[in-house]
Amino acid sequence: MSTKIAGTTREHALELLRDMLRIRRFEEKCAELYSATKIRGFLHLYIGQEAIAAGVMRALEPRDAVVATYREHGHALARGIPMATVMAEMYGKAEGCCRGRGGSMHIFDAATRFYGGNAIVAGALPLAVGLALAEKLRSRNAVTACFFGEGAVAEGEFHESLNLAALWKLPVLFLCENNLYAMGTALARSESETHIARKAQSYNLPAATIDGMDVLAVEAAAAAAVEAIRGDGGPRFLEFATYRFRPHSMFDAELYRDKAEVEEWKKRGPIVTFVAKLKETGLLRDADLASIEAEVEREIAAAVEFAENGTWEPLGDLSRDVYTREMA
Amino acid sequence: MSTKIAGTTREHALELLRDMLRIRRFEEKCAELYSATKIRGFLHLYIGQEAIAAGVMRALEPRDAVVATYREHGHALARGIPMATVMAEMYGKAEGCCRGRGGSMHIFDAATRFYGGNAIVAGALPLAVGLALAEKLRSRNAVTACFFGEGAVAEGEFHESLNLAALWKLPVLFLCENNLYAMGTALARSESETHIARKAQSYNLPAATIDGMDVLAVEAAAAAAVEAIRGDGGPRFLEFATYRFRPHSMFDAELYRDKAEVEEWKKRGPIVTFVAKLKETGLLRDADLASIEAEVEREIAAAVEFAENGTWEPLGDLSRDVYTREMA
Amino acid sequence: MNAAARSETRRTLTYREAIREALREALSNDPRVFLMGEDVGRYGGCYAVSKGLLAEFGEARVRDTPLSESAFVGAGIGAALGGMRPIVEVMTVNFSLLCIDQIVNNAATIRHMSGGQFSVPIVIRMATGAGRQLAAQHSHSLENWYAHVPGLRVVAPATLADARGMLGAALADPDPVVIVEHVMLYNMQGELDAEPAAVDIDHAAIRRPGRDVTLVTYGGSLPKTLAAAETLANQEIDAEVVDLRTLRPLDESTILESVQRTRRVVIVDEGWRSGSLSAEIAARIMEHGFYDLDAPVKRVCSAEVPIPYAQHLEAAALPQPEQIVAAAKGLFGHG
Amino acid sequence: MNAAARSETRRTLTYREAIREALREALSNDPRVFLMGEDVGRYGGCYAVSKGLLAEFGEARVRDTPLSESAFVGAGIGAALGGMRPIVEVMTVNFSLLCIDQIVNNAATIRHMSGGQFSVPIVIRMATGAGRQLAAQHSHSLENWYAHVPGLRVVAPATLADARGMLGAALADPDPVVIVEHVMLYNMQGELDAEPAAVDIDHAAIRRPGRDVTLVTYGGSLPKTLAAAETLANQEIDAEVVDLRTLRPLDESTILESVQRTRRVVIVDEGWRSGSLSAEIAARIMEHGFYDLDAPVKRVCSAEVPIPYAQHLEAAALPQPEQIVAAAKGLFGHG
Ligand SMILES: Cc1ncc(C[n+]2csc(CCOP(=O)(O)OP(=O)(O)O)c2C)c(N)n1
Ligand SMILES: Cc1ncc(C[n+]2csc(CCOP(=O)(O)OP(=O)(O)O)c2C)c(N)n1
Ligand SMILES: [Mg+2]
Ligand SMILES: [Mg+2]
Repeated sequence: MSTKIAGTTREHALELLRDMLRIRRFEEKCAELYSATKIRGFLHLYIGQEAIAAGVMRALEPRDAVVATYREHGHALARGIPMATVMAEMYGKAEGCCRGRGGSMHIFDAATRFYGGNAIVAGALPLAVGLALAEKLRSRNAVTACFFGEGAVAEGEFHESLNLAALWKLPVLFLCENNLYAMGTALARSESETHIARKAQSYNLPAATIDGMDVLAVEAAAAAAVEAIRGDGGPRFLEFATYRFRPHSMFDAELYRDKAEVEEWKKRGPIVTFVAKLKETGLLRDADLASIEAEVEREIAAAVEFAENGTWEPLGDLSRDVYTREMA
Repeated sequence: MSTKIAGTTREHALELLRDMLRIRRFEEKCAELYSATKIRGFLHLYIGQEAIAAGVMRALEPRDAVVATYREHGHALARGIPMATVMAEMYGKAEGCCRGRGGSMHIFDAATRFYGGNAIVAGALPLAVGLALAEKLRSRNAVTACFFGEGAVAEGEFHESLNLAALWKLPVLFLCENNLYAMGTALARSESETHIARKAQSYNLPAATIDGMDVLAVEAAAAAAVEAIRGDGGPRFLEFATYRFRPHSMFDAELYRDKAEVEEWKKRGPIVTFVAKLKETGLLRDADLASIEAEVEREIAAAVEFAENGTWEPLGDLSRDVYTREMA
Repeated sequence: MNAAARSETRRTLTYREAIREALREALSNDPRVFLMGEDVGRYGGCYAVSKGLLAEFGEARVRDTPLSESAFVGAGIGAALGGMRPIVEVMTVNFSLLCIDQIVNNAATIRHMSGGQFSVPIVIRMATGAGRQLAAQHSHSLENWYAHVPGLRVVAPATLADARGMLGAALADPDPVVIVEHVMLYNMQGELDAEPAAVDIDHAAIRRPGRDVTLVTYGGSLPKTLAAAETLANQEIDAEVVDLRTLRPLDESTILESVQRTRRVVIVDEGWRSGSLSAEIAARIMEHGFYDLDAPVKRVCSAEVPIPYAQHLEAAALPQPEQIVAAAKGLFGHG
Repeated sequence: MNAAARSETRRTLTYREAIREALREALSNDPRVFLMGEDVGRYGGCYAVSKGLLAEFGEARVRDTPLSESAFVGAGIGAALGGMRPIVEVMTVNFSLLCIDQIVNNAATIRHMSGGQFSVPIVIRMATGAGRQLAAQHSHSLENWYAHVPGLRVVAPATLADARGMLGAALADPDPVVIVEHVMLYNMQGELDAEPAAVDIDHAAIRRPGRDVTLVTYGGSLPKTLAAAETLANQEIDAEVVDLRTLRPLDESTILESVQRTRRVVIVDEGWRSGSLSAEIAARIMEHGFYDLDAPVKRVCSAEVPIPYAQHLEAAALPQPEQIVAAAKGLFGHG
């Protein structure tokens, strides 16, 4: 029985597992809290895709920037934004990371260079290009990691952004989470070319497709891409094959896919397969798992408590932060 | 001495030559009239690119639809819109094909299914997709020919339109006139992948690059593409390598390219090379050329006279045709 | 069918269902009509409006599009030019910013630029408005922008009858019509005749006659305004409620006639105050009803902030009945 | 330098050159500043504003972009988030419809959505307006749309001093600023001090004091309005001309104080009348200056048509001094 999987230490493997479990359990709690109307608005769960955020974030450094979509709880947590302030944000509390202004779809955090949570499909790709342009102009050798779904690929902004990043050789790491559906629209119904990495290559951009259910593969691919970007300053593109286990949002009746398809994918889920692999190789014992689960549970309980105890921002502050300098 | 070039009759060859000369001389006159302030606004000359409009239009039938850009005099004339009403339009006269509302950039003609003259770069590509969708839904087996410059390739609408046409298998013939510059921006400064036909292929769309200076090559490629579209109903893409001999518009100081480059391309001009080839093969005698020139000159003179004699639409009609039904 | 027979067959349905019925009718009656947009088919529409229509009318006529607002709205314009009668659903006015160029520069101009040769008989539907805690990027009320553009007609159904009837009227119009459906209305329930009467899209409607003050509004603010009117009635102020219905062209006469009767006006508009449609209505009253006024027109609009997520902040940002009541009562201080 | 020394070094230049000077100054003084847009470099700018700057500052700081309005404006927003001070030129307001989503949904919202964590110090310049016979797709005056959006500041230089000074003020602002430059002003000539004074972007300016009527305008309509004021002066009507300068937030006080003095107002705005900025100004005067008015506010705006190409039709569609004169004189029928 080996104590490593392809160069991964036990410690590291358990960290990755914990990162994924934190996201999974956090979101399961969110779904509960949504039913309890503690969380409102749109809630898009990341469940099934945790390996991607967990793996990619491990490849980034604090100096790097992150841009994501409305399905970004996983990215926010994996990037290191405190769970308590994320939860408080989803409650709409003043103690939330965005003081309750953004909610589930708009998590921002200056400390970790997390530039949101964007709810316009493909709308953050140009931002990522611009962040990377700033890095280049400031010679900072930092990477901008830009997450988006495969639905964004059809948007004009995808095209314009990839071209600009490739043309100007900007340090953007494009990360397409191909979960096969954009709301109810299957990839084959939205793209004449369904091989997304190949599409990306048409911009003269190095691109590859990775198994997004395998956290180690994700991490390795992201690390290699980040290294390549730091080397030549130019963009890289990774497509992750993945699946969303839950409805698109809390309003989705899932008329567009078979239950069997979902079940099939669940068997390939990033946590269940990783746990199995770790157990098989002896890196994980039942006690480890229990202790991680317990730790995560405590963190979530504390986050919920923090959010519950949070305060409502006074109505008199409604117009705060529309502008930086206060208007006359 | 043969009387044919690759399957072309003398009669047909002279028609193509005449089509190109009509455009060339018409636009030379337009430039003059612009200096004389008879024509105002923006004026974008097609000089150098005549083979494309002339060749493609020969491959279309009356049932087909055409969509073009602000650089569309050549397309309008080659499609068969009477020169007199085009000229009157450029004068802004009530007798113009659009009653003076559109001017140089917005030539429309219902009789020939010419859907404009569009001045937003890439803005007409979605229209072409929609026209083709209508043909498909109405089972009309008509082609929509969509002309645009290579500058449009960077726009999001290019991407969205090609994908939609390919995904839905719509009878659009995309015609990219690659004259190497978008205003002052050289292709290599706007595209990470400068091979436009290859870009088009990334949408799973049959695409090829054609010498846009060779009217016979253009015609043949267009005819083949039209036939293919009529066969399977799906889109085709042709990129034409060409060059604009004149400034972008009448306001362009041409700081971005060498005079020598322009002169080099002029030697490869579609008219001068075609005349040489026809003379070489004996299809064209000096007298033929003189008679075509004379005929064209007469037509232009008549068009100018028509425009000069045209009337100004009464100011009372200003609000006409904002809506189809008159507002209360 | 006469009125009596009609009322016998009245049934209860939602605003959402009323629009669905209208879509079904349009698809049934005119082979040129088709529906296209993101998730209108398999998903059933982001607000479930078109649920079931794909099964009923098939893929050719209920078309799921890729996420490409500019292309599919532009394709709708092209299809309209090509002889079809497309109904294009842009999920929400928020995303319509990605295709506003097509609407403004193509749909609205082609008839004019072509000197009257081509019309563009497209209908573009979009959800609008806030109230569901969807935060700053998903809560816009930008229908006033469309209402600014010559060549467009813009309508805002605020009742079940209009939800049911305006689509047909829009399809009958030879020019582009934008229909804005407020997200807070979809679940509104009410009664309709089995075979509802046609509606026009030229006139505003007086939803509640009154003598003392005119409350002008439209769309999602109508229920709030009617609620305010009831509160005012309890306080001896008899409010007349004008529902604009058509935001472009504005039915100025109905507004001005009401002003002549009541001499006092509050405009209720969920748009951000500065540059909202309420400004245009105030300006029209200024121009043509100035001497009829006993007091300056007041406006109740959204606060000038990106709409925040938190429930209490969102509610504070949007017009509420209490503010309408207060504004109306404030008009009786002067006069 | 004192005023005397300044005036000694006055020189003649155009509005275009004034902006170029401002760009040069900004690029010289702050390494975080860069200019990007379509054809700003080799071509020299579609209205020749940035001519020469590429040679002076190099490719890294004067960046020609592909035709991708959404991407490069969005990239400007991202670069601003990343610590730069981008000046993004969108050739004209017409094309800005292709990136209005980025401006409205990102630039204007990020500070608020992030709870104040991030500001977006971007400056977006665009040409606006009609008058060059560029027809329906190239003649928009849609700055009122930007002026509707909380989170944005919108300024419209109408004089050489503002063309020279507003860019610096905009760059000093920590939030997104849209600068609209009217196409008919670029060739306007005038004098400026060698080292022009800083200008603010908070206040409207009275360009011509007068007692009888207030003419409120901005941007490209200022010269027409000043011309009308001269004509009125010959007819014994002393007009005060208010140049708004900043379209958002509006400097209400300057307008209202002028109204208090003159008691009569004409608003001149090249936007289509319905829903133009003129409507908001009329509404503000209604709300806060009603009792100061001797007559209803009048508006001189563009006709509600897509701007036609033909010269006489275009001229008829746009506000002209004669209409301003007639409107002002009409105010003295009542009162
Ligand atoms: C421009 C735009 N159009 C439509 C929507 C509505 N919408 C929200 S998420 C979504 C699907 C996006 O799918 P994908 O990019 O694959 O991401 P996923 O939800 O699968 O993570 C749609 C259509 C939107 N937010 N923005
Ligand atoms: C969306 C948009 N952006 C910018 C412009 C200004 N503009 C007009 S033509 C042009 C260049 C277009 O180049 P290309 O597509 O290659 O066509 P060509 O002029 O070479 O025929 C530009 C930038 C425009 N009309 N529309
Ligand atoms: Mg997806
Ligand atoms: Mg070109």
